[in-house]
Amino acid sequence: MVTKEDYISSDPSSWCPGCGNFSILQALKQALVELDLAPWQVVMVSGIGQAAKIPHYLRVNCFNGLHGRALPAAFGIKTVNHKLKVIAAGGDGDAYAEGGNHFIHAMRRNPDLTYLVHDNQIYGLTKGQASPTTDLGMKTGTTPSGSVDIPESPLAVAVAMNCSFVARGFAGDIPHLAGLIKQGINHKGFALIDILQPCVTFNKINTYQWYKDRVYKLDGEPGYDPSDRVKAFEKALEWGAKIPIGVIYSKERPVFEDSIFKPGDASLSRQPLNPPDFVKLLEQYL
Amino acid sequence: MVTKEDYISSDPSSWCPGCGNFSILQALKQALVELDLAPWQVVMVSGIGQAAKIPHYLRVNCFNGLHGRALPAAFGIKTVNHKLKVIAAGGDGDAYAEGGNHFIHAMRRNPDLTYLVHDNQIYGLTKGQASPTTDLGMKTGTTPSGSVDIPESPLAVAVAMNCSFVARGFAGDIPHLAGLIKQGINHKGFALIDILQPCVTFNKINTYQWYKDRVYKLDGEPGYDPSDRVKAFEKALEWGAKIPIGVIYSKERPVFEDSIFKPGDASLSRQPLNPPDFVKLLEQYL
Amino acid sequence: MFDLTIAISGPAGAGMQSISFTLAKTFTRAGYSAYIYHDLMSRIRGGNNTSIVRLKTAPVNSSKETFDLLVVLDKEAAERNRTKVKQNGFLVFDGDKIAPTGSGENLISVPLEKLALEAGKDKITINSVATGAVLALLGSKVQTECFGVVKELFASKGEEVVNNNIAAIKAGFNYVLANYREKIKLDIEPLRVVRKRFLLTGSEALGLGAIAAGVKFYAGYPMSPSTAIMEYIAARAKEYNIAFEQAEDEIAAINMAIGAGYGGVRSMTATSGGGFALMIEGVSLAGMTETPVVIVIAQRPGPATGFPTRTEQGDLNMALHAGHGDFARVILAPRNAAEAVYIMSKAFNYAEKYQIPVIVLTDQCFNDSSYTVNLADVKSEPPDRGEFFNAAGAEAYTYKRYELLGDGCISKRMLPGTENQVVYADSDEHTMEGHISEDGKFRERMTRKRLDKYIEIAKKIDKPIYYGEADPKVVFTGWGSSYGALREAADLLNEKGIPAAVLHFNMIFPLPEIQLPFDLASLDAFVCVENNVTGQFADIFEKHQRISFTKRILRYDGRPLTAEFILDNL
Amino acid sequence: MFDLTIAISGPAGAGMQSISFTLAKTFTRAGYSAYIYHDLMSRIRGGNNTSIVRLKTAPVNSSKETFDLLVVLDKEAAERNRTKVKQNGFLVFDGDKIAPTGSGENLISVPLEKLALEAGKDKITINSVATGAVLALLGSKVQTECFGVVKELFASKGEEVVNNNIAAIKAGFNYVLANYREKIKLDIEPLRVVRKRFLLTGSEALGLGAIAAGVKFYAGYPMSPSTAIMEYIAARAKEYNIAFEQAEDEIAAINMAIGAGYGGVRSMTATSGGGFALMIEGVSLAGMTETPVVIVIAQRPGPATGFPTRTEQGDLNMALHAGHGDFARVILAPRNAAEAVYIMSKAFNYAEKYQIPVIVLTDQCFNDSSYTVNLADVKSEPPDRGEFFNAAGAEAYTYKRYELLGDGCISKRMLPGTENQVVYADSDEHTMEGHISEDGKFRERMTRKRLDKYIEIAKKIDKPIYYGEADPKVVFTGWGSSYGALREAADLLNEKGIPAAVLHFNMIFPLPEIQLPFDLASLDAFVCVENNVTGQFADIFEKHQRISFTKRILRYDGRPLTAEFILDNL
Ligand SMILES: Cc1ncc(C[n+]2csc(CCOP(=O)(O)OP(=O)(O)O)c2C)c(N)n1
Ligand SMILES: Cc1ncc(C[n+]2csc(CCOP(=O)(O)OP(=O)(O)O)c2C)c(N)n1
Ligand code: SF4
Ligand code: SF4
Ligand SMILES: [Mg+2]
Ligand SMILES: [Mg+2]
Repeated sequence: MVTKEDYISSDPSSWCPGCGNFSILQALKQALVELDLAPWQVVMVSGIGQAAKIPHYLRVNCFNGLHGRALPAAFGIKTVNHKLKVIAAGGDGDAYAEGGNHFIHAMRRNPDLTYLVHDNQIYGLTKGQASPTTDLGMKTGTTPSGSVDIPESPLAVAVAMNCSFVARGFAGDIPHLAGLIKQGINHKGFALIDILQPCVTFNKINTYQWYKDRVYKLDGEPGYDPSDRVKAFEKALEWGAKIPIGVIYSKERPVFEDSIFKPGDASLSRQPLNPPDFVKLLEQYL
Repeated sequence: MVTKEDYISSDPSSWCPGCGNFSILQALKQALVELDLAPWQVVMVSGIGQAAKIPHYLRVNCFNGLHGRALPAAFGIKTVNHKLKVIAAGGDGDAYAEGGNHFIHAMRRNPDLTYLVHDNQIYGLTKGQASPTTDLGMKTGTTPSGSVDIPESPLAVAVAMNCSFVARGFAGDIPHLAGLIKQGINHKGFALIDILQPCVTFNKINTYQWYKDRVYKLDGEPGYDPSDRVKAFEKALEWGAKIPIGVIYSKERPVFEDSIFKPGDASLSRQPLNPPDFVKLLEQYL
Repeated sequence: MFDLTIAISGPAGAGMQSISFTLAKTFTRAGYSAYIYHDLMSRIRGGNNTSIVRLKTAPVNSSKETFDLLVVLDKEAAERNRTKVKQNGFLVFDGDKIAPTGSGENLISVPLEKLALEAGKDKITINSVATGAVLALLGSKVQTECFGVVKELFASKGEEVVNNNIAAIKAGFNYVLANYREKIKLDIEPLRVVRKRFLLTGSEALGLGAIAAGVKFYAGYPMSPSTAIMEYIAARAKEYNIAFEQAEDEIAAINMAIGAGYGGVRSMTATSGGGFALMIEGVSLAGMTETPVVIVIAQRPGPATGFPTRTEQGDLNMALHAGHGDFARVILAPRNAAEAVYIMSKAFNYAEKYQIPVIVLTDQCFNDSSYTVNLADVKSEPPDRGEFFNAAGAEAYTYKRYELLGDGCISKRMLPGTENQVVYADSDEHTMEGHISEDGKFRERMTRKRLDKYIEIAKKIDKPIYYGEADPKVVFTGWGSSYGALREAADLLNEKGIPAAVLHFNMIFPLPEIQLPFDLASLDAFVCVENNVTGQFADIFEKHQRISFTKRILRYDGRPLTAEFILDNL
Repeated sequence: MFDLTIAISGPAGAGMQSISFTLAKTFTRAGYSAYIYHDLMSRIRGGNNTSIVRLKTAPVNSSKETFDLLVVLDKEAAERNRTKVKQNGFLVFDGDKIAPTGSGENLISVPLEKLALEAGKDKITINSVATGAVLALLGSKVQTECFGVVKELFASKGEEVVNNNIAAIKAGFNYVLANYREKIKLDIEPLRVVRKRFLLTGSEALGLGAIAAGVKFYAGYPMSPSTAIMEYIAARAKEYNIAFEQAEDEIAAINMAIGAGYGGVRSMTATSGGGFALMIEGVSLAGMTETPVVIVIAQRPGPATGFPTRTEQGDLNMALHAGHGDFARVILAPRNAAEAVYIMSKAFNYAEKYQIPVIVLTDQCFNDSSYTVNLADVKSEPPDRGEFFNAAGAEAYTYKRYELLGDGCISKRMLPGTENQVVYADSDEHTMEGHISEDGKFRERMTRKRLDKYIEIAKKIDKPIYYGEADPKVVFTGWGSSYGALREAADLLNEKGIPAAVLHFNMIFPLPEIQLPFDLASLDAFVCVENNVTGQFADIFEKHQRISFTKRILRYDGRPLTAEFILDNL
């Protein structure tokens, strides 16, 4: 049995005290332990940002790449190691600004990845600039008169891209978040979990309290059917007095790896190299 | 009065005979003439691809930039010349693959631009590879066993991004398309017009006939309300036996330029340089 | 011994490529060497493209400025190219359609369309009529080979199409015999072929080389002139168990490839200069994380979009300095298709052994051109994947990705998913474990670790080819695809009695330590010849070798280097 | 004459920046020169950061390795830095919290927190207590200036906060006087200040210079250490009528800026090496379309993410070779904040006059550092926007964007929206009108047109600074932000009786043609000093000047060059 101790990392965290990232880390560890996954069976891939430091703070395989580029790296890693659990993570800037194009196209491919977006609606590591999810009117270092670009609803975009699993979590509710992460990992396909994550240093608007006052769980919503794409879209747009958390949309479809591998195939990384002789390949040009 | 002759370019076209781009060019010229815009009042900005050659084939101001980067360039041009009509154009690869991130974020800013996407569901200039809108299963140079990545619905994404004007045109119906382009240009804000454009050389599936058999005009649809975002989303997803053309979604909101200029302000490009003296700027550091 | 240049010119889509391919393949099978260069416009239909076929008894790897025989498929083709026909060359055209004027060449009017309709039963067989006419004018006895080629070419289209095309070839052939017999001066017999011989393009050779080297992951974004590599691999991905994906952009492509490299397979991408520009941050990621990856840059003339379908060697400086910070990389540039197979095997070995990004620098004139390849000339280096951590004997969770093992040592790799071990790769400056570090002393060591790989690489490195006279007066230096042109230029000088030689590189960086194989002081001209405007390699070589060229011959009109161009500019 | 180094060290967020700023500003107002270097970790809270303030009678532009006075705000700060305190220096700490051990320095225990709570009524005034303690230990009579600084600093927080902080300063000051009077050896009086003097960071100076040069469009993406430039401009965009936008990524930023340049305004972006890597295709677009744009690269140590908050001069090679193909660019590197204003005015002039991308190369040690600036040292070049097409007299629709006007001439610009004229800009190779071209001869001319701008630029170009002895034995060469350190190193050598000088560049490319202002043959050491691992500038200068340095002193641990480091490594 895997325990939380197995996931202890030697690297001390560099987050601010009180940061929502700690709760996400805790929820993630809890999910991995409950799924009985050993550290070596998991790969975490991240970009750059405060959120993107997370793989260092638990013991897992880690590829901490470039700002905005977690998903393509994760895709490459997963494709050649389709038996490993691959989890990508990063901030809202990482995911939706610098990484916006990869976000869109990863959903088209539907690789079996879980993507945790620590959405603090701000650029933390660079000390407080607007992100694609920053609320209208918010003043930041780069929006001194208030942000004028309307915020992106990553969930609505995900539903529009027919992302096979779309959920929202809240760092203020660890058990619920751990449950979502488990569902995301178990989901066969690309699972987006956008996580409301208070940044105690740079976002003085969307605080723990602000979120607490608004979030409600979809799980309890009678008759909500997360496989209805149009309904899911409507739900994804809800952002104001009430903000839903839970699974917004879920619909399995073939994953990218299915187009390459048959059940039982070894990972590409585990197959012996033995390439074909060039003489054989040249035959067609005789 | 501006006439079609005013828009004749000295540059001969290099498109294939029968290409849908010719019809788009014609519709565009018709729209500009009907709007009584002189060539010098219009700037066309494009990326790279067959579609992106279009600015050369009519007489207008032109910035033919990099593959995928029409929108940022257009944003820069429009912002400093907010009195000019700025039209961006390009192919589906240009717009939704290489340019995918700019597409998303341009909609957040809502600059007063018109974006014509010549959507032939294929990469034309590079001789036939899958694009983000290529239908599932289509065989191309890079999908020899058929495309497995689900196609993007640019219209659904645009509605998800709350793009202020979202329409679909068809190169096979020039008057209708010209009308849409006029509406797009007149619309104050970012107007996406995704145009079904047969590529007679590389797309042997989505042909003129294929589209003709499927398209129907939304304009005639009783009770269709293009300001209802959820309904628009549902409509945007329609792709099969029936494909809607016309205005899918339209809702005005402040444009980016409004955050900078007051009515009557001269364009930044027309304002005299006279910068502040550095001594004045230094004062605060005394 | 013969050396013929045949050009076929017409609007894009009119079949110049198919005629040139048929001719080159026919003569390759008949025992000769062929080389086709395609002079292309960036469009799909119309305009003017020209395919230039060289046929030679000896190996040939470069194009020519003037033609022994020119086939024109429309008026524009005639107007643009007729002055390139040699004094006693032929101009083949459809006299029913166009009437080229002027003198100086032998006008060969062939009713291409009429014969196509009559004999080939379809206008589209014009190409075959033209092929037949060319074969006849060359006085060649290689029709059997030609029919074989056509049979294979059209096999998928059914027997009727095959027969129609053969009939069309015969019609073209016979028409020339009937009307222009007196003009036929040549008499080309098939040679006895001993070794296996192939005709393939540079792109095909790169793709083939990659598969033969064991590539298991390819992600890329289409861009001329690299796209054919991608399509070669896509077409064979299922058969050879390769994961292939078209990325949304070049940034995704390189990061996917690096991910797969970390994941444990041989992985690559290919692009051209503009796409590579977008990969540069990724190159530095590979440098920092020490992840193997192979990147082919098929160069075309820049800046920006430039000349998308033309050729240049203008991206060397960018490749060499791609990425912020200093770290080791290897740059290789194959001289021709045969060598490309070897170069790809080296590329993957360098990438994995030294855990670095490796760049293979080619160009349009290499990628799109077809080469006759002798099996005897094809080599490859056996795979060397570098050292791996031995997890079997190790304590749980003790692996250190960036362990400092002493000067010149490369840290051992380990695949993610190794039982009871984890691997941290980090784009930040890092500790031996791979965690983010802020330590200055440690950074110095890690920086040297990443850079000093050059020292190890330089210890065992391919030397340049030296070809020609031992006591030359003129030495041409160059790199990559220019080899054929430089050799030919040296041959021509030698024929004229001017002792000449070629010093030619395929290992571009790091450069090998060499002693010049000639006496610099006794040269009349020490010339660097490049397909770019500044002489990018010349700068690098001059610095490395601490010498100066006396002259640079630089071509930058988007057209390939040829012996004629070189000698005209000497 | 005095030269003091005061370091304040503690966890991120604990106020080192505010203490150092208050001290530097106080002494600037009192007539001295200050320089602050921030040694930062890439985190928002915790860890260990150190702000190093230098105070000098003469101008100072560089940091030091050892401290006259160290204030530590936690235990880690003491442990990491106590060995850097000079033999007879002071270590200020809160004796109620920590007990630093060891000898060699004068331990000054001040109950920072207690005094803050008592006098400042808030723990947060610890910073002011520490400031007061430092002022006392320096024997300084500059409290009036200090109180003025504190008043302004806290003005927005209300009178109470101001008063609390002043009380806290007094408390710290008095505590030291009461307990350590005998240790105070210094006696610093305010000087009579003649000229206006300012304290500002490199980033602020760049932003200020850009606005003073008339920038009208800024698009950028945050990246340390460039972000402060962006925020400077954002904060003033409304007032100075500048269009400002945070882009979704660096590719958007550069293409927006180029669009605005084509649109007719002075336009810029700023980033660091990794972000610039993503802009490289855009740089070649500016080169090809001949669109003016200014790009600031605030360098940090690479490759990849590297050391985000530390310093290096490692991106010169990338900047110089950014972009596929060859085309002209200008690279400038300001030596200090005062010069940054001039450099920005030059940058926009070069960009517009020659219609090229201009790169301003700075680094973290320049951008984040504060400099005392004398008004007398600030200059700027008046705007030169290059030549514009005169549409008034012209026939309708006859403008040619890329008209070839003869050797060395730049085509005239025209704004889009000019009545009855249109302007075509094209990233493909193009005709004079700006339409896509396939012509080889034309390409040659356009290529030369884009490249030969170098010739024009080189005709009128800033020379390097030569500082020091006329007959030196040692010459230090360097570029950009290293000027202060190099000067100081030369001064120290001269003091020791070794004649030394500095040859220092801010015009990095193209390099000026110079005659060395010293006799190379009589030097003992001709040293290139750089903040990178290979000596990137050294390579470029050696090639340009056809000489060799005898030595390279290279620092690549992420820390800035200092006189001590240079002399230790000589
Ligand atoms: C190419 C590139 N551009 C910019 C940066 C600078 N940068 C680092 S993190 C970051 C954004 C941080 O915001 P987010 O992704 O939301 O993460 P957070 O810190 O809020 O968790 C930026 C812009 C970078 N490292 N690389
Ligand atoms: C950075 C970069 N990558 C790739 C290319 C090559 N390229 C040119 S056009 C094109 C795609 C063409 O497809 P689309 O945008 O749909 O336009 P179409 O030709 O179909 O009209 C590509 C990949 C390029 N020019 N630049
Ligand atoms: S800056 Fe914000 S997101 Fe980053 S660690 Fe601190 S609280 Fe968390
Ligand atoms: S390739 Fe297709 S899109 Fe391009 S011009 Fe030809 S028909 Fe049109
Ligand atoms: Mg964030
Ligand atoms: Mg297309």
